[in-house]
Amino acid sequence: MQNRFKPTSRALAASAAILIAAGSAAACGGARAGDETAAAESCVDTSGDTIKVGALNSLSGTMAISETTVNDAIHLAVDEINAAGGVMDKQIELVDEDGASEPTVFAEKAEKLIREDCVASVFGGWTSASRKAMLPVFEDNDSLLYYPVQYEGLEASENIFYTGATTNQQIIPALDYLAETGVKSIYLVGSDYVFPRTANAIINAYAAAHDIEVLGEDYVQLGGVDFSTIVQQVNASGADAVFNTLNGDSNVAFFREYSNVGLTAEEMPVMSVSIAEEEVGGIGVENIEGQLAAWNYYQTVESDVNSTFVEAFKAAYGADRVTSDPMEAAYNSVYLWAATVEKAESFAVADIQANADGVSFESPEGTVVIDGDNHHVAKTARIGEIQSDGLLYTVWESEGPIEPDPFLEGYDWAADLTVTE
Amino acid sequence: MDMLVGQLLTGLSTGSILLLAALGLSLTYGQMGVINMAHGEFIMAGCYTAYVTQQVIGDAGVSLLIALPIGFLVGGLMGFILEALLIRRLYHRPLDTLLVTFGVGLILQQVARDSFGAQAVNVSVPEFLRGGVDILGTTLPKTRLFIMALAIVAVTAVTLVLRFTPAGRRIRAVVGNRDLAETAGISTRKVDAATFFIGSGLAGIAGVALTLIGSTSPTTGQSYLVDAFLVVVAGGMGRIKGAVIAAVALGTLQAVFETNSTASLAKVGVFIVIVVFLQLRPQGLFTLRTRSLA
Amino acid sequence: MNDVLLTCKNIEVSFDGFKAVDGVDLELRRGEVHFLIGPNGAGKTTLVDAITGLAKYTGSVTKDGEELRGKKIPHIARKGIGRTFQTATVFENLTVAQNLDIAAGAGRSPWSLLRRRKHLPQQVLETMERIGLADHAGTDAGILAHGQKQWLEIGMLLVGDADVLLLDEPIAGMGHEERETTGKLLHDIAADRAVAVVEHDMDFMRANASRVTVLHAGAVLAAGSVDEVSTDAKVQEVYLGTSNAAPSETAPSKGAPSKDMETADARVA
Amino acid sequence: MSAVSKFFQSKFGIWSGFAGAAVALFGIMPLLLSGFRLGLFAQFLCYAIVAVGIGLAWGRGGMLTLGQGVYFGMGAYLMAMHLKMADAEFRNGPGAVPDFMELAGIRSLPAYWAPFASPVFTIAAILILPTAFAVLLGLAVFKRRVKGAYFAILSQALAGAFAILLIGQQSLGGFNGISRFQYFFGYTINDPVNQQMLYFIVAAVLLAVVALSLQLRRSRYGELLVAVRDSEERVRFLGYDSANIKVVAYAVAALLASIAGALFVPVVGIISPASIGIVPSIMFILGVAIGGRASLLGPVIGALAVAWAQTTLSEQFPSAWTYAQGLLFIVVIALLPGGIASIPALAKRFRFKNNAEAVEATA
Repeated sequence: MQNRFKPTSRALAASAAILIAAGSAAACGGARAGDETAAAESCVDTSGDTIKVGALNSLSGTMAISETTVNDAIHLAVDEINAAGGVMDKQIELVDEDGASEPTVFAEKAEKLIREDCVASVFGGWTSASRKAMLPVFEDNDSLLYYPVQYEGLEASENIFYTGATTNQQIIPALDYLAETGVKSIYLVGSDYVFPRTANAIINAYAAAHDIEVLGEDYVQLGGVDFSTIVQQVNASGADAVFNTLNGDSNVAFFREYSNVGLTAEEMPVMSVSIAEEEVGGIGVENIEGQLAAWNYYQTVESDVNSTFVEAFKAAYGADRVTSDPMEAAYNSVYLWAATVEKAESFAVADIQANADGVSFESPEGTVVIDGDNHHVAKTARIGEIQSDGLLYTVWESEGPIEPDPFLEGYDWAADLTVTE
Repeated sequence: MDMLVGQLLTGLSTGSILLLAALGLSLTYGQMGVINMAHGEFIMAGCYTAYVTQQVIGDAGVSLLIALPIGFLVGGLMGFILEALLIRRLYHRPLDTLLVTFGVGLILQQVARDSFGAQAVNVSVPEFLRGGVDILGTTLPKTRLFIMALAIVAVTAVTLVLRFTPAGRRIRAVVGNRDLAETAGISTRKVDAATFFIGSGLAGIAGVALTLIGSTSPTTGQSYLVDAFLVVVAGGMGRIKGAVIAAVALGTLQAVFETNSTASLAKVGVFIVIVVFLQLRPQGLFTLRTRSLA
Repeated sequence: MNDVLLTCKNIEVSFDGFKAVDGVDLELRRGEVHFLIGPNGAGKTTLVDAITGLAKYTGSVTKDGEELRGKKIPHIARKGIGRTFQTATVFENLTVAQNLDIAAGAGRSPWSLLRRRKHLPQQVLETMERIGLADHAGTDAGILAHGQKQWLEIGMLLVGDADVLLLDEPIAGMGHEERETTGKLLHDIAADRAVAVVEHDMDFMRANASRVTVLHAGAVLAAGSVDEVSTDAKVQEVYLGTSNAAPSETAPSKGAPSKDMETADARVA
Repeated sequence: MSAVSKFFQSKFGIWSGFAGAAVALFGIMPLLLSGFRLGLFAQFLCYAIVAVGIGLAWGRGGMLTLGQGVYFGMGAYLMAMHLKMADAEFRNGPGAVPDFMELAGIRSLPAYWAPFASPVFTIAAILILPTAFAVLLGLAVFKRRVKGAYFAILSQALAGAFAILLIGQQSLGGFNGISRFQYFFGYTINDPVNQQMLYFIVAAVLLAVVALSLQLRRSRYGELLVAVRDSEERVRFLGYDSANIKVVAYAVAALLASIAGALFVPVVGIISPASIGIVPSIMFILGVAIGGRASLLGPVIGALAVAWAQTTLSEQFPSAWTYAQGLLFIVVIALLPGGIASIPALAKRFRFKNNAEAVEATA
């Protein structure tokens, strides 16, 4: 039996080998390093009376807590714009995708939105990891991402608009505020990932130039919940203030430990940059009352635009919901995109890039203006204090919007920190 | 010197948290030889029990004390059901049990997410546990002292139950030699169910207590589970004494590593220590039965 | 014919202070079927565990002049000491031929392991004949009858060229015919090997033993031929004085073997 | 034995099976799928390569390795380091610092990065480092007879510790991981023709890996491995050192995971600790369990099915997918431990039983 089949199986093997070889040979004609490659042809359909855009947020996984709120805000903005007649007389059709809290999924879904759903632009992303994962996808396919969260700076892609704060709109104002209130020594506590590490590098440079002593710098792994050792050390250091760049559940454990050892906002205030309205509930107001946070927007910002925004949001999603900085930035990003499209009279990426500079929007946080050079947005910085109702109230704000400076080129003391691309 | 005392105290405190989380796990492993990956979710259930109790009662102090026994019942009941529905049917397939209970854990997490929201909820710390106590120059939060005390009470209670009650004797008989116990007329089925109830109930208690220091969210259990497993592995599965020693040792190790390097490296350091430790005291040898290899 | 293949001197095994085996001397000789009997807890299986490297002991076990104490299990097995277990332990998801082939190959080079088996080694084929499983070469061991599994396990020791065989209750659960066949098999394989059998079944022992060692409370109570042992006063006291203890130790699954030594079953004898 | 399974066990059957798979992978799939979907499929194939290794270690060897993410991650990071070095070298000349390091404030190249400028060194490292690590760990663990649930827990803790360690390494991109690759051994990654080439490479590797697994299963070693799984002590009492047998399977599984990780990086364009920690590692197991842990193709089919379901179902029902995952773990492992691959055999046994009863009835 076996012998009879032998020639046939050899033939089959040979044919399979040939097939593989042929396939590989056909593939070898691809571009090599240094070749000019044409970006993939855009498939965006602008002929109908609707225009597709994508919303890419984590609807499942650990980041879903935060990112679903951003998704809600994007939907709110789209609905409002559609109700007001749409963009260039086209209704916006929003395609939702789930980033599942995993960078690889973000990259995969971004590519799907661009190449299969043919969206004109995408709104979303939260973690730096997700943005870094999506960045090459948007650059390779020459499409646009609107990224709504404060981040560590040091980035400026042609294909991304950053509508959250960069470091000089959040961290530096926070340090200025602390310095103004007479803080002479600080302790740094952060989650172990890129944002806290970058932020702390900036803080160290700032402190060196402004005569502030950094008494300690500690990191816990993301999601870490044991703060006994760190809080012991913070307590023993006797610092004037703590600068907190912890993320997520770690904040809950940190502030509980902090108040449990008897530390208070009067004795040693904590300045946080990742705690917004939604997180306060989980930490427990009693553990965090009086502590400080640095953002560009709070639900309590007093302006007509904001009260309209908050009312609209509560009407759409429930009276018990709160609005926060990333939500507001995401909401703004849709409007900024729409305004840019109207100005450019085109949905094409190149036209939007060319016309973005100076596009502004009267947003809940005040006027925001796109900087055409670095694709960031001029924003007002605010320091807020957490009060007993769980909301944050502005205790200090910058005089008007601060121009974005993602590479901190305008700060002498930061010269050693940064590299320009 | 102060530094050392501080580290030891922190180690004790971290150790008692690990111990609370691992005690039930150690008991159920010793009894049935199965690893319950849903144990973390039983802890989470305890956390949410504390939350719901506090929502209903209001006063943080009273609700904490009430939540402890309720948490025990909630965790215990969940364990009882899990044992009856799944684990009993997979008795000779310990690795499969591990994976099946992981699936149960996934579902429980999602149930919590769908019923309480993905955002962490707040369980207030009662007034009498706020603030810290100075011990030898180190400030220990009262909440941690409470957890230490609770861990001691739990270990003592479990030891007493095992040693002096008829049910406890039956459990010990089954742990010692399942077949022999069966021939002696002990219903191993009932004993299994009882052990699982107690072990899972301890997870519920741990959950209630851990709301004092940590967050209450659907993924809360996960943050304790791996460390709890390591305690059980290092302590020798099913040995309460081993679990106590291992928990305290790992807690102290963690504190010392953390003070001298970073918290992230501390985790890696602890892992390496455990692998080295297993070189000296591998547990595989003790599980071998000589008469039959089946 | 009387050459000694395995010598045990003053074996002591203790668990937490309890001496399970307390100073046993034993010699296993080529050509003999040597029965180890004794009441439950006498230390029979523990003695086998000690010899095969599973239980720690003091004293000495030598084979071909090599001291085996402290050696690892695989090393002792490769020295030609094979054992079976009370519940026949074979690889249930592999066929009879595969079971035997594995047992035959403990010394194979890694390279030959990584290749496919072209044909079964001669000794595997011969052994399958010998243990009466030639017709079952392709059968999964898991679906063999109880007795067949036990024969297969013995066969696995044979193909592995073990010349000292330690069999732990080889006829447990067997019917009369199977016992008879097993008895013949034991004498057959003992021709050029030393065979030790841990057994409770007295009829089987009477029918097949060339030599008997009686263990009691971890020590040797008596040793010699069947007749010598059965007339030994101490043995009679242990067995008759506690006549319930001896047979009841055999697992219930064994059916009901005859209760005492005197009621010999004619068909087996 | 049915005619079909007999056919596929014959030499001719095996060859035609491989030829059929090759035609499907190299001929049909590229025609059927868009460039984006093909890329996605290539990603799934990477998971399938990991699954083949798990099938060997767990399905055949009984070692439930909950930490394959470690080896997947090693392969991926080693490859990512090379791609980053090559990119930086292309932009700024030899010895240049990769872009993400510049952003993290790292001015000079860490010494351990330097050798990865060499493609040969990188490929050797991808093949050797994880395997060697697995051998060392395997010897440490298996020689001391740590097994069963103990081993599973240890391997899981290893995955956890490894992910934490990586997050702390800014010179490896920390939490963000490493992304943004331009060239793959000189070829532009962002080029449709080259992307197809990448897919072909992954598919060819999968076929080769399945062939390797087949050879191991059919060899005497494969039988021995099953013997160790079913009764390790019996094997030891036959004179084998069972630890060595297990170490080989564990190391092969690690090697396959590493290769898969190395291919994953150019295909997906990012590797970060999120892809290799405890949860991703245990998710590798799910596909293998569903497909059939002990069968040859079960793990491949299961891994592809789970990845596909994850992508399509989670789009529509994010929370339902989590329930589905949990239920799959419970239902498949409790009720169908042989996975999808065991369904034909079960059906046959059922039929056979019915026939036998029918025969008995007529007799």
